[in-house]
Amino acid sequence: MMLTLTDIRKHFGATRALDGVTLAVRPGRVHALVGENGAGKSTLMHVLAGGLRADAGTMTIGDAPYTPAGPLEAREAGIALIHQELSLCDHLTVAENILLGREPRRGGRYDRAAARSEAARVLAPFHHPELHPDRGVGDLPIAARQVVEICRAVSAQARVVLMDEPTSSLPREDVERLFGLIRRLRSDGVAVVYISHFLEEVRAIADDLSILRDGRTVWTGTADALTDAQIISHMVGRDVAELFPTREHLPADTIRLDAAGVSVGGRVRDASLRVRAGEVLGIAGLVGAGRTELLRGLMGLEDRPVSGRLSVDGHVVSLESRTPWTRLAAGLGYLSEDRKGEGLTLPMSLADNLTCTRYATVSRRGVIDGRAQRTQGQRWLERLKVKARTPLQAVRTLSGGNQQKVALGRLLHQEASVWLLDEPTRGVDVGSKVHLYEAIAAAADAGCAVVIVSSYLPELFGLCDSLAVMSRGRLTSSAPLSAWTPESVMAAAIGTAQ
Amino acid sequence: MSSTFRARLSALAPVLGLVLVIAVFAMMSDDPAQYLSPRNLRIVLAQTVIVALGAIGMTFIIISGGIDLAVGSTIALAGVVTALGVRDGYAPIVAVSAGVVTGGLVGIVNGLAITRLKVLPFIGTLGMLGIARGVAKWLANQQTVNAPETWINELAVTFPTPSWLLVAPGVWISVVLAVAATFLLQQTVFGRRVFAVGSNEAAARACGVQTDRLKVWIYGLAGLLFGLSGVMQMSRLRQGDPTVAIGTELDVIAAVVIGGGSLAGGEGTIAGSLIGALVMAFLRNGSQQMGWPNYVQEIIIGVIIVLAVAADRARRARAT
Amino acid sequence: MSSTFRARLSALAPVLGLVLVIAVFAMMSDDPAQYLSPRNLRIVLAQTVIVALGAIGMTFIIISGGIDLAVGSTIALAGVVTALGVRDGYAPIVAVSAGVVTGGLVGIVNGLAITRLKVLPFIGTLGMLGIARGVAKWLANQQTVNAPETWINELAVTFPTPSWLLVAPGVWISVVLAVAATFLLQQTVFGRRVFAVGSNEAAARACGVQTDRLKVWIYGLAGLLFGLSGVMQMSRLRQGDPTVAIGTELDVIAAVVIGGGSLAGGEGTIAGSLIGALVMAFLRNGSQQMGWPNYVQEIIIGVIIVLAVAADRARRARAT
Amino acid sequence: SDGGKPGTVGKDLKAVGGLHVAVIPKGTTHEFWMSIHAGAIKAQKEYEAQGVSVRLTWKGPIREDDREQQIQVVEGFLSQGVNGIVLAPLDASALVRPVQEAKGAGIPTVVIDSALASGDAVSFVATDNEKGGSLAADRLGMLLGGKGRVLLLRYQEGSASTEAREKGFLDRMKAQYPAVQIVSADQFAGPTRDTAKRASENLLNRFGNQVEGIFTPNESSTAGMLLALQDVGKAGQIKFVGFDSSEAFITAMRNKQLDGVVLQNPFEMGYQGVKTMVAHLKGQAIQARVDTGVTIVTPDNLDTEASKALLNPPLSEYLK
Ligand SMILES: Nc1ncnc2c1ncn2[C@@H]1O[C@H](COP(=O)(O)OP(=O)(O)OP(=O)(O)O)[C@@H](O)[C@H]1O
Ligand SMILES: Nc1ncnc2c1ncn2[C@@H]1O[C@H](COP(=O)(O)OP(=O)(O)OP(=O)(O)O)[C@@H](O)[C@H]1O
Ligand SMILES: [Mg+2]
Ligand SMILES: [Mg+2]
Repeated sequence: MMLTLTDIRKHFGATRALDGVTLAVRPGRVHALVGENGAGKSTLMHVLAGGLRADAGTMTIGDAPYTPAGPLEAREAGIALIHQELSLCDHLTVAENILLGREPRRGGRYDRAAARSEAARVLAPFHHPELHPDRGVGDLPIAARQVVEICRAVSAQARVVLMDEPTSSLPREDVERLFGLIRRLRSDGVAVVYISHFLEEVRAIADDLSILRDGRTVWTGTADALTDAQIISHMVGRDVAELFPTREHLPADTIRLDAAGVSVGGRVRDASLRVRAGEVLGIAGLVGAGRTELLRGLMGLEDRPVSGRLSVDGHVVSLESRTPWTRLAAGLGYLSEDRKGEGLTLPMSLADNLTCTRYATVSRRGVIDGRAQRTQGQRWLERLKVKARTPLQAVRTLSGGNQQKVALGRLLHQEASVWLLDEPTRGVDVGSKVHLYEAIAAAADAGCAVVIVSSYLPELFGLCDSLAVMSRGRLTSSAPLSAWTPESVMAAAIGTAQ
Repeated sequence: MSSTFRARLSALAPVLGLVLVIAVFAMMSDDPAQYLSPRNLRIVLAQTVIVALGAIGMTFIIISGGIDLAVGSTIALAGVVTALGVRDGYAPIVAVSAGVVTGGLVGIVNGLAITRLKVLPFIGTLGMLGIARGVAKWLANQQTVNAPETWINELAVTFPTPSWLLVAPGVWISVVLAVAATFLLQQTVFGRRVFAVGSNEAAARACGVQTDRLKVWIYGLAGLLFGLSGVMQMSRLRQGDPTVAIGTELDVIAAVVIGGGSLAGGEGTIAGSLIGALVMAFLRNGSQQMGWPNYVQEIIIGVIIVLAVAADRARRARAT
Repeated sequence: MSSTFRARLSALAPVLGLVLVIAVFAMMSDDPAQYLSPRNLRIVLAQTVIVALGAIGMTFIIISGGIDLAVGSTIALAGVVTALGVRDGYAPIVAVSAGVVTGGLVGIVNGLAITRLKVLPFIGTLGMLGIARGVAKWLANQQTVNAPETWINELAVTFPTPSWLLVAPGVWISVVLAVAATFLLQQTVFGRRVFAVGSNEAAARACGVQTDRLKVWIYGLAGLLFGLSGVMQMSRLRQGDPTVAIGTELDVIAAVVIGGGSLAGGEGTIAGSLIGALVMAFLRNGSQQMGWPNYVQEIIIGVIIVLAVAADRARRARAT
Repeated sequence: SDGGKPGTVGKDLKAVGGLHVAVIPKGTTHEFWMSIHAGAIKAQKEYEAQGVSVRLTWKGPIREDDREQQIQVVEGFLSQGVNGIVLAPLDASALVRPVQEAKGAGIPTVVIDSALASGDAVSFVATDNEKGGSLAADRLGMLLGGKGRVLLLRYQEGSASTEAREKGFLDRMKAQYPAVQIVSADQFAGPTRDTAKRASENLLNRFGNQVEGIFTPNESSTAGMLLALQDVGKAGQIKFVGFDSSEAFITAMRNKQLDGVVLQNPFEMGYQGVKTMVAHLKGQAIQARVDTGVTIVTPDNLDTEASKALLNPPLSEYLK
């Protein structure tokens, strides 16, 4: 039975997440869904799985209209979702998580034995003996959690399985096992929707392909009908090259950031990096490689023990102490990959968020000069072309891309000499990316040292002077961009280069 | 392996705490035999019944990530209703049922306020704290309600009449309910979902658990236990007292937390909570036996609550 | 524009609530002139001082995402310390300072327990609830402490001696402190950080806010206000009573929440909290003037707390 | 051993190493209870001088209106195995069961201050409270010349002794001074000075201009009313008769702000309570009812020796 979506729309405040999506998912086929960050893929999956209700549009399964009032009804209709952001209950066991909401019962009791054997059954293809059904989920590594998440959807015996970036934190072997599983589902007549940013995965597994852009289906057909370049151009809507600013200045010789032998709680081992004034260093790697931990460790934000040496503009900063304020004082500026969690204070005003790392310019003896804060905030808003009415409005009311610009604007205000940017364009739309890239390039040209962690290779190739790759907690030494090709970066990231 | 061992050890921590409290008092006492006598044990057990029943109910609520500040008021209200029932000539069993059901209804209203009006449990039950107390005073006409002698009065008596019972019937009822609650929490789908909603409400909802309805059930079920606790309170006082049990919610919450429950949700055991209730009862009893003034008790119990939770946090931080 | 307007309206909501309460009582009263007389206003204001000062301090704590359950105990302790100071012959100003500083110290200990022992504010201050109360009783030797007549007794008097003061000096002190606290919260870097840590603690840390130290400051500052509140309590009673102000924390928290504060942190205003305190005082006063029994007050206040918060939630849900 | 029957303990007094008597007041913070404590110690010292070793333990509930707490205190002494209990019950019926259980365990109880609705106590040592109320009615009636409007602020629900005083007052007024009109007799002062002061302020605002006489039935309500009268500047203008003694009341009488207080003799009550208990334990015959006397002290007889002895019991001599 076919699942069809017609002209689905969904908006969050002023953001149009879905702006007319049309899709047909056939049983026994794998339908890949690709699109840029923020194209609306996850939103679409939530609409399908009953977590969100569409503003407009129709969905049908076979001939029957499908209008799930909640996740329960979606389940009953045979639709299961693997969430992009992992959603497990830390206090329950693997088996309990896999069977949550569909617990087997016997005589009113929770049938532990049945749950255990069902969990063992769906876990079997992954060959992870340590992933025992009775094990608590709380202390599992992220990859194992992803496997549990996958097994939960598989176990639901669904007719349609939605996979939202299921491989984002899986090691290669597990990706192969997942593919085996997907092929089996396909042969059983299950329809699979597969979302991924990795085109080679799409090539390997997909039968059909749809491309989303700005909340709309811009192309749909069989997966082998398009070349990679064609897919990308459909995704982005224009030539990627013109996204990036041309850099005028060359890096100077002064070293601004010098970190050596940095280890972060076993997740990052012995990483060293040096960044000169005016240099943009990119750090590539697979999700889960430990890049975030490296930056957070440098900033004193990690709860895990951190060791190593760090100096900023020649001043030594202790890495052991978990004191972000000493890093800020030393001139480090940080942009978190987790905008909501660790980046912005959403209920507070744009002006507050922009100036909070350096109140000195807008206050005297601890008293804030409201007018100075407004005018300075306004300046950054204009510089970054943030679409906002007033610096006094709450950040919460901005669209994601504009929020991200505010987060970057904070570094401009801080006049940080070293920028540590973690996924600076995550969730940023194509148009907004240009403004961010320009701001980053301008900062480097003005003498800042910039470190960019990104999972988006074209971004690194378009913006950086040099590149280092992180693989399973180890960082290669950085080399000029010209020494890298996308293939060699990929190889280093996977860990086959050595 | 070692993680299971550690988990067992961590479950044992409250027991060790209890043993420690008893041992310390026995050693300090000038008459340990008296302190450790069956008679004293009976007295402590009878005194614990009210907080223990409350702690069983509160364990469900706290595991589900909620809190209930209206426990004391619910106890008073249920006690008044029971006493009124007896006074007005209903059969004792009818009066007791009315008291228990009253508690359940208060709980359901709490659950509805939290899920429908979308107020935090702290606020919803803070409001109910005043409302239930007010209703209790209203029903009782602002006085204590004296009820004629019935078997209800024997429920929480220290020395039970058929002496082979050894301890008050209320203690046995608590034990039976504790076993039932443990079963419910550990062995049934309902129990697993209570943990799930406290552990990750969004995930539970995404998996098709009807979290709102579940919460109403949880508060309602806990309310029944608070109602029974109110019946016990009435039995102990032999009257319905609308001003009784002020602040009992804090004792009940402290019992759950000392027993390993986490106010962040997802954690807690019935056995732990009961031990938490016993720890506090033995602390109170022991301090009195030592002839210590009230203030020493209050200080010690305050310190123990904080240290017990801090030790728990530290133990877990080490474990990860 | 419309959103600013809506924001203003939302800030006005508590004021409207207050006006509504007063209007309803004035209409129901058989003698509105009496109810609306300046004398009654003075009485209500003098009665509000204790909760109002507490609410100013609690506003800081609640905006920062915390809570303090030890307010009542802190008030009692500070009152006892002040009374002891006066009784033992220290200058009144010394005694008052000692009371206020005691409150500050209790707050600092709360802050340290929360940040060092990493216990939730609910637990840390629940422990302090018992500890401070116990210490108060201990210092007071379990009795009320009678202090000789000094100007402290005039602080919270209903009709002040230089009659041009119009209302009790304590009321003026509260007003001055409210203005200062508003300034601190809205116009200073410290205030912005209080909001930041309550809105998103992780983000505040990443922006270089020393969140642990900040929290200790917040609890300490609030503690000073609770200490002053204790001085006012002592002034009203003319004695240090270690058993006074049991449960006042709930009144204080309710005042902040009625005034728009959110227990999830990041929201609240001093003016709103004061209005919340006044709403409750007028409700109590009005009910008593109407000759209504206590239970009606309790029920009404409970309902108002829940409805005020629910309305606030609904309004915000619509706004986004 | 079976200590319930007189004489049995007396024989093995030496073997036990002395008698252990627990004295359980309703609270510990009022001066009234301090006097009882002092009187109890006086009796102990007298026995000690006679070579009879008596160990006294003084312990009250944490809150003055917490019946459950007082029950727990009684039970604690049961398991501690004291020889006798001297109890001022917080409630006429709530304390029946513990006293009954004490009797069952061979521990006799002497009830002091307030009646217990049970025949299980060996003696009742108390003031004739109704008589005290009627003394107050006589004083007010005389001061008002047999006509006028009078306000009665009651203490609290369920307190037998104050209810008897209120009844004695109202009965006497009705019988002897029919022209006196009672404008309000349905409001309660509550457990503390603070609640009493608040209730008084609100009542005075409502009835302030109509009321010519006031009666309050215990220390905390009298203190609260006096503070309220002083604060609104009405002290001295309204005839005011209170109950119990306190330093503040003496001063107020000298300043003509208080027209009389009915005094019990708490010192005597504590003294007689312990004497009766020890006599019973020694096997001597005791009276089932001991009246400790009640008198009214007015500004006129303030300085007589008899009044002085009542107003300033030798507390410091017995309490450290
Ligand atoms: N709860 C929400 N409130 C407001 N805006 C939202 C919300 N959820 C998503 N959006 C916005 O909707 C748009 C689509 O988001 P969505 O998560 O569907 O993108 P996506 O295609 O899954 O991106 P990614 O590849 O990063 O996962 C984005 O602009 C996002 O900021
Ligand atoms: N084995 C693991 N055990 C526990 N947590 C893990 C594990 N692997 C990854 N994580 C968590 O998953 C998240 C993603 O990993 P990390 O941030 O190190 O990846 P990254 O290299 O920064 O990739 P990206 O920024 O693209 O997500 C981190 O918050 C990390 O704490
Ligand atoms: Mg997505
Ligand atoms: Mg990362």
